[in-house]
Amino acid sequence: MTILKTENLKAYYITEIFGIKRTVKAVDGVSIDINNNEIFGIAGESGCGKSTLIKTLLGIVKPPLTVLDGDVNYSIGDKKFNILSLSPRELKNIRWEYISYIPQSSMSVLNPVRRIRDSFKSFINAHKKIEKKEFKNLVEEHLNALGLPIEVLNAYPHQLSGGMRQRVTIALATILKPKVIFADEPSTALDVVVQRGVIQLLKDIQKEQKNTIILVTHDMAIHANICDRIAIMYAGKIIEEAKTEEIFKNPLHPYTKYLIGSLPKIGDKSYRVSAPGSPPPLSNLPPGCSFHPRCPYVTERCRKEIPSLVEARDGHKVACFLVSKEV
Amino acid sequence: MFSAIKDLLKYDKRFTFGFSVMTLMIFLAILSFFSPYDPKVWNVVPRDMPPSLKHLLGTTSMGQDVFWLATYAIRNSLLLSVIAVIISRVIAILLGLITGYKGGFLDRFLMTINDSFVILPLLPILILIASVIKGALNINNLGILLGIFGWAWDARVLRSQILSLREREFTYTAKLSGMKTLSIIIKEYLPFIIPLIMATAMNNMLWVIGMEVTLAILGLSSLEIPTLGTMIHWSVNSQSLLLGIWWWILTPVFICILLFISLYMLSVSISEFLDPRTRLQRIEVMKG
Amino acid sequence: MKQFLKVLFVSLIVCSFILGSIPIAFTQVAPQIPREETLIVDILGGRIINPKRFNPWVIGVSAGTDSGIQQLMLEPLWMVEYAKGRILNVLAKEPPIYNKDFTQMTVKLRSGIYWSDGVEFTADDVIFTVETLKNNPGMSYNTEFNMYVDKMEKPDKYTVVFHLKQPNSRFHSYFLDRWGACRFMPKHIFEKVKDPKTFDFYPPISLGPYVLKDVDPAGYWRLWERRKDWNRTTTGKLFGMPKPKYVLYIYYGPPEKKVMAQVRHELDMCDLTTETLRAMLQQNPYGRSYRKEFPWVVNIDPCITGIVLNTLKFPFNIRDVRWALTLSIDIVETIGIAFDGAATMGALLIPPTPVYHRWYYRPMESWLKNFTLDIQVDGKPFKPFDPSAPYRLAEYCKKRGYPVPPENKIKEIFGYGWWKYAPDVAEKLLERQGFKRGPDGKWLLPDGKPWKITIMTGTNPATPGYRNAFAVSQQWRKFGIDVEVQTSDLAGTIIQRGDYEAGTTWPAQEPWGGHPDLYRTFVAWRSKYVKPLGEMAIGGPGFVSRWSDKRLDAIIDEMEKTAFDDPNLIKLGIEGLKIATAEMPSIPTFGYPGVVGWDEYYWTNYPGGENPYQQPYHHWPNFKFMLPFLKPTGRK
Amino acid sequence: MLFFKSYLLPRIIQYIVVILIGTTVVFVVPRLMPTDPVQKTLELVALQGTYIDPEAVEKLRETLKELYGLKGTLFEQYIAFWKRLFKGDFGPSFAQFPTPVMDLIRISLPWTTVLLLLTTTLSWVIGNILGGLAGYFSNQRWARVLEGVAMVIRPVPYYIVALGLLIIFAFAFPIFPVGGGLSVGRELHLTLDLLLDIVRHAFLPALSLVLVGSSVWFMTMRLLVSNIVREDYVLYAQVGGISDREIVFRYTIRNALLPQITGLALSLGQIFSGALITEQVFAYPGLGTLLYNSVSRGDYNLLMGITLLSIIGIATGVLIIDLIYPLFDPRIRYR
Amino acid sequence: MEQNNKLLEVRNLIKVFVIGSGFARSKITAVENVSFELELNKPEIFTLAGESGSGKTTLARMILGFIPPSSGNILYKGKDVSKLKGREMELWFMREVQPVFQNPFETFNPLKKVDSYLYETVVNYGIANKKDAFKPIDEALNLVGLSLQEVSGRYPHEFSGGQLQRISIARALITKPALLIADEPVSMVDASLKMSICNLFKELKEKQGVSIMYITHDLATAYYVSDRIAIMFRGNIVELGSVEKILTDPKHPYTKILRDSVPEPDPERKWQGRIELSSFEEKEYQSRGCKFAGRCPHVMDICRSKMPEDILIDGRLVKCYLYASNLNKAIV
Repeated sequence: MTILKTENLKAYYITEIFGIKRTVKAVDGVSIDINNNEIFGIAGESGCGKSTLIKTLLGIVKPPLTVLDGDVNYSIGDKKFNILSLSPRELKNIRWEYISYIPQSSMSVLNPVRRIRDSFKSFINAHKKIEKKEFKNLVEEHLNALGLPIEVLNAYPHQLSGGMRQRVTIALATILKPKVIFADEPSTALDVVVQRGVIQLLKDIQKEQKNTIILVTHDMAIHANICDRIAIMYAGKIIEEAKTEEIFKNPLHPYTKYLIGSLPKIGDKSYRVSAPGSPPPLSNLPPGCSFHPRCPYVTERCRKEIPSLVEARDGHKVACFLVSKEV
Repeated sequence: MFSAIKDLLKYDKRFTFGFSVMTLMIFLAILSFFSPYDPKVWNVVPRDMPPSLKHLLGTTSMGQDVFWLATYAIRNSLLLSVIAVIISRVIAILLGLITGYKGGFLDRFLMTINDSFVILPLLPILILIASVIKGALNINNLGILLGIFGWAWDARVLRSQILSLREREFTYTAKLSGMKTLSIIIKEYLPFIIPLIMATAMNNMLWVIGMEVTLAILGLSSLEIPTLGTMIHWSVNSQSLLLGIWWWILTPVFICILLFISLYMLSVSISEFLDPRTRLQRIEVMKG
Repeated sequence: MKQFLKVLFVSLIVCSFILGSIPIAFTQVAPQIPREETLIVDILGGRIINPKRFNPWVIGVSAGTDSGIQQLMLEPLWMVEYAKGRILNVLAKEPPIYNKDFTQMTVKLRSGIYWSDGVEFTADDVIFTVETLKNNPGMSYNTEFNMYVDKMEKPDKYTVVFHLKQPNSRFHSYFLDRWGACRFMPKHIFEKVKDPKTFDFYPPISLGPYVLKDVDPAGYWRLWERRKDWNRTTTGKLFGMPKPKYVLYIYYGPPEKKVMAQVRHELDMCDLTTETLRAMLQQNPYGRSYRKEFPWVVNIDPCITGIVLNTLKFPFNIRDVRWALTLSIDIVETIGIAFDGAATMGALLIPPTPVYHRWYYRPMESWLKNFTLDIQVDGKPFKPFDPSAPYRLAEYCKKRGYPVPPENKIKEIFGYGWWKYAPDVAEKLLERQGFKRGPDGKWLLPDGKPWKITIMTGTNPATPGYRNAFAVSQQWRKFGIDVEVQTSDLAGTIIQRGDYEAGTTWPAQEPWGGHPDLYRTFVAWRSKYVKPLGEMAIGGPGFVSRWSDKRLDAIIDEMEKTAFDDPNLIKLGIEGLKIATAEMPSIPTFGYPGVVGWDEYYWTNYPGGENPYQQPYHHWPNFKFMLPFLKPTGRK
Repeated sequence: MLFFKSYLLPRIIQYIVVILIGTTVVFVVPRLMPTDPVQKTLELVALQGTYIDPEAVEKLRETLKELYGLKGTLFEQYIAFWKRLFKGDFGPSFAQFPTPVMDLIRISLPWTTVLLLLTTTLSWVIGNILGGLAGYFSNQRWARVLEGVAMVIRPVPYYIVALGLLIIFAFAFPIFPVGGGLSVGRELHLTLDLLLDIVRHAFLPALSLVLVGSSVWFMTMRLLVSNIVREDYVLYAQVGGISDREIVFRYTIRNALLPQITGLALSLGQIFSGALITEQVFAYPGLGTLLYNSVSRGDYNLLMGITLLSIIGIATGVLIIDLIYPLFDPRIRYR
Repeated sequence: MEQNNKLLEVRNLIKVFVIGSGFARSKITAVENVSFELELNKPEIFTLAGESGSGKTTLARMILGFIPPSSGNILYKGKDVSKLKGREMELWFMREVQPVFQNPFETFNPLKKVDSYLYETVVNYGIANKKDAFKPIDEALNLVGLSLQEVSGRYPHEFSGGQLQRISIARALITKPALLIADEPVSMVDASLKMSICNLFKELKEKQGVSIMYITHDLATAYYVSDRIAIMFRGNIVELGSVEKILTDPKHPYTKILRDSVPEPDPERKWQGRIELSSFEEKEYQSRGCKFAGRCPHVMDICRSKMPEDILIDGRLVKCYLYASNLNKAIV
């Protein structure tokens, strides 16, 4: 069952600084369907527009970010809405209770001069009127469920280790048991052991609450470990989307092939190559397929036309002329 | 530099305002060189005349033309503040950079001196010195005096900024590129602290102008030299408020306000312009 | 958020309303002190730093003496009255009686004078006071009494005889009140005090007609109440009952505050500046000044203003230079710039008040007119005196639109004349001394260096010295001298050290004000008191010009041998003045134009120009003699 | 122990050194000036018109030097100064000889401290709250109006602000008294009436101080907040639907307050040098006039007394803030 | 002379930091008694692996001479690094040992053009004068697969992380160093470019003979590039030896956990089991015994009170009491 659906979503940053106009095509025609009760991974490198995509999906659209086209339709239970058309008040009610967000930089999203408890209080009180005792129960129960010590409530953010902070942020984002959770690089910049703990936590939450997690990270190994489905984003577009096993076993897009083929493995010292060159800046995309300057299989058509995302196999979509030609 | 000003003028209203007011002030200051009246001579025009075509801003009870007096006042006050600002900036920047970068005993020693300056009750000391050497308190000397006393806090601010810059990795890169301390400070750090220097300089300038006014109101600066402060002093002393000679008192007060607002606007807008964050954006944009 | 702001603003407004709307329009005095029976006067010296100290017998401690101590609380033996030109016997029944060689002075005291605590004032108090001062270094007159007083005796309760160590024909002047004198302490209080220097004398008892009622612990006012036994004080005996029941000495702050207070009828008598006076008269229909019409200023103040020259410093040691500087001043323009014409010019180094006009200016008028400088103009010796100057000043005032006093009053109000505005003669005098003008028309010293004069002056723009400095600097600048005015709080010290060229402190030591004796003025120029440059001058005006003249020394010696009441004193004075005028050690300009503002809402019959029955100031010690003449208006 | 040895001790030593240097500067500077209290006293006597016999002047000068303790070299005087200070004695005032400096300070201190403590804190609070609001809601019209008002008030010379208030509220509309700290003749019994009287007298001085003071704090706070609103935790709180009210007070103002606290400590320390112009304009009792008089009168002891108070005040303020800063900023501890 | 065949010797290195201010201050031992060495004339890639806060960056900075050690020695080619005096010696040392930092965007001043550092390096080390500087620069850039043309006149943010990191390496290579200290050089680099940097390191070692100290928490790349590895935990090296041995058969309990936590890019080999995380780092630092004792599944009493010694087992050093008895047995 689809819980979130977008069609040709376009969100650009349109800025004008000292008279020079600039358009950054951060999200450029993205269509996704995300199902209920799944972990959906979005993979991509820095600057591919994945953070902007999340912002748009969350309805955090403030100038200079502008949505030019497309809707973001949710159907959570019997609640159906386009998040881009909600008023600030409605947005406020939707967030945390229905849709929540785990940000990337846990250090900077918690107010450094307030105790964790106060942050919980603020976030809960903003959505629910509850008694002091109820609050205590709610938070302690939640922390227990997530395997976090209660003492963290009395700590200041800086007193926690990076991993603990990230877990607290996750707890904060999930305290009201939202149906849809966006997690933006939740484990980047964490040590491997901690990373494992954090990912484990996300998995647990999903298992228990049966909700949808949209996980954004550039780390394919994480995706492999947790996601049900993965979308690969490149230069503002989804270029490939499939079940996790499928994508790892059978990547179709040349970029995906590079991405997966270059992953080192312990116990395997064989030579690995990265894709040549660098991703293009979103403000200045090459014509045609954005990947064509780096693509070893580039054709004339790739330089001129933009391939669209089509289903190549059962549930495996890809945007590449190499593949779509076969279809 | 020139193109930066052009861009700021075109796209930043605050800058446009600040810049045009400042230009006007400087123009007026220059105009003073062409004044038909000697500001030290009294009784050159009829007394207490309200503004008219002949006397744009009226005349004083001493028989001076307010407009032309104001041009001198602007010139001297600006000159004074520039002198004081330059002196105090030199001290503050040197001290802030050295202590911040070098650290150790030198830092502790200089900061103790610095703190001693911070805690000195400035007004009594200025009053003391001013009342004694007032005869010699021409614009230059007053500027130097205020410059000598106006750096302590800003040196502290700069130091803390340098302290945080010192921790950034590019410091090591610069060091390992074989750069010497001085060139690291100048080439690497200065671009970051220039906005701060600008902001503190503007603030300092305002402080200097304000301090001069205070000293003048107390009758402690050289009252024969027309400055904003002495203009206020004379007008207050001649009861221009009670006698309804509003043009005399309002002129310097209004100039003070204008100067402040324009300096503030300039400071905000220039800091923003030079701020690394926005600066990067801009560089990006310029390149397309 | 807007709501929060609204609440904030509303509460602010409500707060100020509550505070502002407390009934009764605000007055400065509390209800139990009826305003209509209170005379409110300004404290000249500003805030009283040490409000609960009433011991004025320590040297140099002035703060507070002018907030009632000298005006209401203490009385002297004798008092100078300069409005009428006489000396009043106050606690003394009659003038001092000296023996022939001035080694003994007898004082007869009035009887029936009581301290406010009911103890009678007698010769014991006088002897006790002098003894105490003599025995305690640091108390006023300690040095003087040690120098002169050998012993005292008390032939009876009301007589004191001073035996002096050395002859002194003016010993009594220590007891002659002219803003300051040796006043007396109550023996029955002070004899119990261990250290009279540290004793605060609070609450004080008084010998004058008022006694302290209350004092501001912060030092902004002192409230005095009329003594019930006012008729047992000299003031009461001489002039009757002082009219105000209360006198409040209060300091409101800067001049504009005083004006506001006066307009609100919360200040009856006040020292103002010309500008504040203008503002006050404009806003207050009940306001008045010393003269009701132009020039409003007090013309009986016993001080002369002018320029002091450092006569030990080149080129001011040259008489021709001093005269050149004098002749390059246009006195009419100077007074015009300084006081817009409202001042009395004085050509001599004594104040141009009516009494000195009578004693000196009028007798010397013909000498002045015929006085010549040893320089020829058109083949004739040059006569520098300009008797037409006051008329020119009157012209100036007329042009400024002021009502000019009638012809017969011009001399009284604008003075007897001044020195000619003769830059051409000044030029000749300078050239004679080797001065030249440079290509730009500016004067060069004989050695070819530019001539630059710095005029030192104080910092209070309300003072004539300050205004004189700026006015004269303009005159000399016009003449082609590079002049700069330096204002400094330390002008006094700098001038005393001789570290100056010209200055605008008082040009000569003031005479008594109410007595023709000029000893006080001349003694400052006695050659043995002249200190070399760099060393502190003795102190006081006159000394700082460091000028002396053998001929004047002789006159001073003569004066010392002449009794205070000898009519010959005037003759000696005239002789001395002739020497001082010919040498011109300092340049006199005009008499001190005192500016007083009076509010006639509650009180009238102030001693104004139309009826100068008394000196007009509330800060002078004579103030107590004014109070019996004030009339309440009956307004509430 | 570690804390004591490695932090508190050096900090306290620095505190003492700083006070020592400051005091020495204030001790030396006036003595380098070409004036001295003896000369001032003589001038005063002479200028008042009291007649001093020329023969007596030299002796008098010596007597005064002796009495004022100004004999000996600068260094001897300096030593004597510290000796006296350790006994808690500032010596006698010269201008008010022989009243002890302490007595004079005691008269003015309460007025100054109460008024300035109140206005400094009040303007800090008002300025910071309004500045915080205006910084957070920088696009709203009222925020711009507030900013405009603050921007206009701030540069106006304080004297003019004070005088303007007086002219309006004490002269044109005589609601408040023109000056003083109390009505004349008011008896000092602790009643509501007396309290009201004091408040009414203090209202205009306080208003002027608060107006100017809060506009200064306003400007800095606005700037600080406008930077903080860009921080991630503020954006995250906004995304989390936390009310503006809570964000303003618990997130932006709370965090921007940290540098302001240091500023407050400094200004509270400065209380002890009084508010000279306020006192002058409003004839309000305080240390400022005392200080000013001591400067112009060359009253070294009084000058030392007040400035020492001020130096210690500021230094202590800074010290205390340094020590308790971790209470406001929990990060400090572990940084 | 023994020192002669050592490129770098680190002996009993300790670094203690005093942190905090006001009423709250404490000491933290960031590096605790660390020793290891690199051979001269035998280029290798030596990995220092561990979580953040394990002291690896502090160690790197001490070796680079940025911060002085509290005690212990660092000998580079037999010379004590902390005792190098004079600009001459400093320049010599900096020429020999160059770093590559973690965040390429922080490596360069964002307000300066990137190539300025390249020119500074060339000129300051006297490699060429300003006019001819482009040649060595271009050579160095060629080594990392770039050219001066691509780089000159551009600001840091105009490059991708991978490009910048390569420029950073190129800058370090200009002086032809013998030792490159690379602190997390790929952690901020995009996945698609990571391997190109790793390959570059391998190339540098093999073709240029540069020894590289590779500091990372990413065991997968460590395995890919390095020859030897040292696992650090809370200031201690808990295991040191060849990378194949340690990562395929870890001995220390911590290494085991670390190894297990590395996610495999293979959906069929997901993580098994659960792990425990530390909540408050501070406590682990303060512990007197083995810092891992609090989380170790095999913890013994002695672990909490006394730090274990290095034990040589199976061709590697392990700091763990689990193997102490083994050693004893072997001796006995």
